[in-house]
Amino acid sequence: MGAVLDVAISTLLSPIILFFALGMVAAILRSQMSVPEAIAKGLAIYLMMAIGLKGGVEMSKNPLTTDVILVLVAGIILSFVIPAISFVLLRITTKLDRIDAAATAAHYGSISIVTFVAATEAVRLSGLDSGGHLVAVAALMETPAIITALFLASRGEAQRAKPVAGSERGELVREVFLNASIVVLVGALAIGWIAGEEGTASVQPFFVDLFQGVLCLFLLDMGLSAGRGLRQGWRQLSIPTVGFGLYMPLISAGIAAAIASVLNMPAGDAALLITLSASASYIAVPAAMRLALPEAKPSIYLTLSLGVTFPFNVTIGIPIYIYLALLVTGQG
Amino acid sequence: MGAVLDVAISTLLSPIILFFALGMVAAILRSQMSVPEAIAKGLAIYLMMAIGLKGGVEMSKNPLTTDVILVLVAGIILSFVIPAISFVLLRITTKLDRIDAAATAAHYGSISIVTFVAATEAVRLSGLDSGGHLVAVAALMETPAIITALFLASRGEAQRAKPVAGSERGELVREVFLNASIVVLVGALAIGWIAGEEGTASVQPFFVDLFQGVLCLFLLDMGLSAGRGLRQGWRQLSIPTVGFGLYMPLISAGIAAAIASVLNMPAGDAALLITLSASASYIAVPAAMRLALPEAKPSIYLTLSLGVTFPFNVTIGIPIYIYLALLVTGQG
Amino acid sequence: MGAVLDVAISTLLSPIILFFALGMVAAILRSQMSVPEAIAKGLAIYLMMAIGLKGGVEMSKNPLTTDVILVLVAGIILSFVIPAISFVLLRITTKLDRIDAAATAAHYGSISIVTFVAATEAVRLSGLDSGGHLVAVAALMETPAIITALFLASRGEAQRAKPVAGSERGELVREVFLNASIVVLVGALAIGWIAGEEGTASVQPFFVDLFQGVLCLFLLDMGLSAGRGLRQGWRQLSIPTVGFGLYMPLISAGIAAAIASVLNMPAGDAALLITLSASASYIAVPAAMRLALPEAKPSIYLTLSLGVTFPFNVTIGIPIYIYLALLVTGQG
Amino acid sequence: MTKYLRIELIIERMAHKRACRVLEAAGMTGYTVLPAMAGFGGSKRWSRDTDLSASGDMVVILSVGDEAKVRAVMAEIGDLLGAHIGIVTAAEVEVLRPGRF
Amino acid sequence: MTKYLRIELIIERMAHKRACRVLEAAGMTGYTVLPAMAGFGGSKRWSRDTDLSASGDMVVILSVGDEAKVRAVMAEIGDLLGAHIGIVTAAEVEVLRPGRF
Amino acid sequence: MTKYLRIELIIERMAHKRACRVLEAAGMTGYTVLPAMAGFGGSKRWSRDTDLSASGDMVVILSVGDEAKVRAVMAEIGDLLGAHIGIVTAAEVEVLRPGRF
Ligand SMILES: Nc1ncnc2c1ncn2[C@@H]1O[C@H](COP(=O)(O)O)[C@@H](O)[C@H]1O
Ligand SMILES: Nc1ncnc2c1ncn2[C@@H]1O[C@H](COP(=O)(O)O)[C@@H](O)[C@H]1O
Ligand SMILES: Nc1ncnc2c1ncn2[C@@H]1O[C@H](COP(=O)(O)O)[C@@H](O)[C@H]1O
Ligand code: NA
Ligand code: NA
Ligand code: NA
Repeated sequence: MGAVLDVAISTLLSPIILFFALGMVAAILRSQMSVPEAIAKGLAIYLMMAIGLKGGVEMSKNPLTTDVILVLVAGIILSFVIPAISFVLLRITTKLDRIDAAATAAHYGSISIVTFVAATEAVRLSGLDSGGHLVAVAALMETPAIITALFLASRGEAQRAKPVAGSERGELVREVFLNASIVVLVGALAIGWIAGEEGTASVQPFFVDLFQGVLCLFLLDMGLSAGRGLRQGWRQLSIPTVGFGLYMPLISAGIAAAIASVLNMPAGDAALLITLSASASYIAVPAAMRLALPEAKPSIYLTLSLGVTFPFNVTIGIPIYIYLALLVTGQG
Repeated sequence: MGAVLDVAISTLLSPIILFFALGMVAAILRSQMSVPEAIAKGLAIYLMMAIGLKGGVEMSKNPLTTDVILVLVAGIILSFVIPAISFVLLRITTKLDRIDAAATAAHYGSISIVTFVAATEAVRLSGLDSGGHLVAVAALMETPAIITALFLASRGEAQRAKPVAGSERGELVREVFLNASIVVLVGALAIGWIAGEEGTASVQPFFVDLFQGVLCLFLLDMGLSAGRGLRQGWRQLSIPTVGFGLYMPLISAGIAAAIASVLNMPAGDAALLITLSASASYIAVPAAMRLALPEAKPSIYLTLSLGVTFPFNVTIGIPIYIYLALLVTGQG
Repeated sequence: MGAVLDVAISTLLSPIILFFALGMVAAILRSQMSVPEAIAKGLAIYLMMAIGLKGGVEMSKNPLTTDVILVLVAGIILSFVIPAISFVLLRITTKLDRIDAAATAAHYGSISIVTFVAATEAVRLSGLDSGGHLVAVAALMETPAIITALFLASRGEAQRAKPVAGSERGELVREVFLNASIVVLVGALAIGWIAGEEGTASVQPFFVDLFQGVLCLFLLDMGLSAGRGLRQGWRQLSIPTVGFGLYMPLISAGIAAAIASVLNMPAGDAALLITLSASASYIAVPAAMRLALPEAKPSIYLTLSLGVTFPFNVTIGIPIYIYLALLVTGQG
Repeated sequence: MTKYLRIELIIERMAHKRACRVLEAAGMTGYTVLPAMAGFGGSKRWSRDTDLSASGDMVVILSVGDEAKVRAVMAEIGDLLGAHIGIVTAAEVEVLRPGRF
Repeated sequence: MTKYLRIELIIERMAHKRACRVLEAAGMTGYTVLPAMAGFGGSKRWSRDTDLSASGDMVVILSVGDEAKVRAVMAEIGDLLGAHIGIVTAAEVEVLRPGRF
Repeated sequence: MTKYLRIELIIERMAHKRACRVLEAAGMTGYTVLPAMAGFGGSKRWSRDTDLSASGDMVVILSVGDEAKVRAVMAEIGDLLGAHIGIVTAAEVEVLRPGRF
């Protein structure tokens, strides 16, 4: 427990989190500063290449075991199931309609790759190890949630008379399964796996040594986005909705912890699976929702995921999830 | 003196200055090459994070002394006073009207962070040390000049009938006190201070090792900007105005040198305070002037600051300021 | 020969080529992912600064010999001559009209800097050395091809009644001789030469250590561009035209190999000269053609150069060119 | 004499390809898409910098064509605007080289 | 029948929020801001690449509304253009779904 | 009373400076250039992301002026469009502060 508190404090005082806080404060004080959109996108691509490569190199060191495959399957199931639970809770505790509730639920079933990265650091700081295949789990957990949400949105309602005008067969599927983060994560994972430690040695200075620093810059921008979203969108959020953004991660974390315990996962891997489950998407899913459920309100789902759940997770959440992982794996 | 000449030559032949020269030459030859705006802004944010962090880490090593606080106060006073002197000189020696003179004066009271960075390098090359708190001085000197200039612009004139249509209370204050460079500089300084040397070790490869190289790229772009500004704007500048862009830095340097001598500052710190005083803003102040004094002509103040004073400072100015610092601190 | 196969395989499995393949696959599967334009341009500038500097530093180590000057002259001649051969072949084997054939020929006489960089790596992997002056050759080979093409396009045809409306004297010359890649390559080469190994030591972490990693990111984007170009443009290309995109590099390579043999060049240098000759432009020349021959169709020349010849060169071509170089220099 | 109209759609970036397909289906010979950087509607402001997912961005689509085709687009595009946020305006314009539309 | 006008402001980026406030105050239901990349006026050219401070950038603001509101904007916006650089034009347009303005 | 026209050129980025020179030569007092991000014409789509050389990019040039000058531009610009890809439209607009054109 003491060690977990230490991790919590050193997490909170790490430059990464401090830059995130700086961004939030600047946004709330209505500073006009901004990171150009193109830079933010470029940094996001870099971060995904870097974690994909790292995961792939790790995986190339060990053969693919049943244990690993079970974790991949568990991730997919979690991403399918969490939105259903989220949807029920939202419909019971908030006044969101079916469409808004389904769209919001999709975000909580999917994942936040930056939260994952922050957790990877915290896990390392706690002296735990984690396997490269968790990156693959992250990629696999991105999309099943969207399928569940679309099913929930259409259930009970007379089937849509016809598709949105101008939509094209396969457009949503491409957006969802071939979005930038999946392409880059899975691609870089495969490349890391193929090229191995030796083959990637020449790109280590770029992808490994700079990683922490780039993350600072990226989180400064995330802080600005989260702060601005919150400042403009908080009026749209009722108290029960905000509450959902805070307790839902913990519920997802609990479920993932149970699975991790059943699968007998090592503590580090368990902590990451729990964090992935607890995290909510704010890049890939909002974009998919604009195509699939354009009637749902971004001011609700995006504000909640980026303005409430993301800050909660990177500050308070991650230490809790590590503690939980130590607990259920009997290493706490 | 010989050592100063050495510094002058090695400054002039450093890749940083050579890339600046390359940019100027390309612009004057009317090359179409350009660094995308988003990249230039991204690099600027990186540079400010890096110097903020470095300053903060330096400051975390020593307790905050009265000496340090006196330097901070001196910086603020310099930024308030220099525009007044600039204004008087501009009104006497040039034909600029009250508004243009006040807007131009604001630029010379404020600072150029790239000039500061270049001076930091030159100071290091000369074998001198400088304290991290000079970064804080830089941040503090950004804005007082604007206040003086607004006062000068309105003095004597019947008070403005009403504010510019559509302006909003606090808009200028936010633009001025929460602009990107202040937020990032002060924020990164605080983060470096809190996290200390150990806490920032993992981000050193990004923020320390790359710094010089990134600066080359940034100065290539600065050279292009300065060269294009000059090519398009030089017709707007009379000879007395150009003269002001060359002698005003020396006057400011003289005043700062006197203060440094009174405060008994170490030579390295003195050189940086002198450089800050001598440098003129070309990012933060022009933006503030478009809001506060939209009638003033950017083709005058921007061309002068970016096209005349900036190149003068980074080439000839800095060695002079270091020499001056050695002289007044009795270490020359 | 076995060693060449090894190089071929390790080239094909290097992260650089794998990321290029990832980009192509993503584009062909119609993923929506993209690298922001500003980032791609920023990376291109970085890469050119880095190779320019490296070449300049190399050149600063040795005096300028007649051998070096002969290679520079050979490069210029190759760039003048190859478009003429290309033009004749295109007119005989394809149905392209005079204008389209001339515009396409210009691309094959000019060079691709990314192909050059990939070849530099492969040459190094093969245990060969190459001189810094090849960077100068690359810069010199960019433009003569354009002059030949303009001559071919106008030949036989009644002279243009008048220039395109709104065109300005010198506009094309500036676009062609002062485009970004020439300014940055030549400029950085000169800076590397002036500053030397010692002077550029402080920028090595940025320009040397990161080079390979940045190249991965850039080639991911190149793969996306090539794949999209191909997917959209392949219908415009007849089979003889595609054939030209595959055999023309080999013809150019043969000619360059002969010259390398006559000049008695070292194998590494020969491999790079051959690669430069075999490569086709897809950045500088298309832009110049839009100004000089606006009637020519980009869907032909750009698809051919970026979608056919570039992928061919970076995968299969380079090992062939190295083998050829070993052969003609008698070191194979 | 044929009348030419310039139709302008202000529409969500995520939906712009759908709108483009409607334009193409109606036989417009071309269109051009411009990125917007900020906007206001109802009671919300948006700006490119606010939203990392860029899912709230808008674009402007310009298309010039003869009256019949533009009317066809206006009839068709309403459906899309049932689902997506958007504004459509049209106005008569003179065109150079009418033959090309 | 209500007439709808499309008003277009070409204005400095630094002043665009002021212009937006004027639009909102006049009751326009929305507007969209597009970034410009270059321009010419008087005797000066500007381009995004020229000016590191971006303080000379222009933007284009489009807003569609009923005649009364657009007239109100045109009456109000003159004040802002006293201080800031800008061009304002308006023209009648047909709109889809007039109810929303 | 003087009539004012708003002329809009959708033209290749590589050729836009040529178009701008034609505008200046015809005496237009100003213009503004907006970057486009994608488009369609004939049978090809283009998008900024597709083309590394950016040689296929389009821009939109807006210029407002009195009828005589705009007519002069329309007469001149045809030549340029013989060589380069482009669309030109013009329409009457009301302007604020007509004195400045
Ligand atoms: N009247 C209008 N004129 C121009 N753009 C508008 C207008 N109304 C809405 N928009 C644009 O459409 C977006 C969404 O508007 P709304 O559907 O009202 O939320 C806004 O952010 C603007 O970019
Ligand atoms: N007649 C015009 N049509 C379109 N844009 C204009 C016009 N006049 C000026 N502008 C724009 O407004 C900016 C400033 O113009 P000026 O106020 O004439 O210096 C120019 O750089 C253009 O972007
Ligand atoms: N009717 C049109 N309306 C608007 N933009 C067009 C139109 N036709 C062509 N364009 C633009 O001009 C580019 C080239 O068209 P084209 O000359 O038909 O190949 C297209 O990609 C569009 O950006
Ligand atoms: Na989740
Ligand atoms: Na100053
Ligand atoms: Na070639």
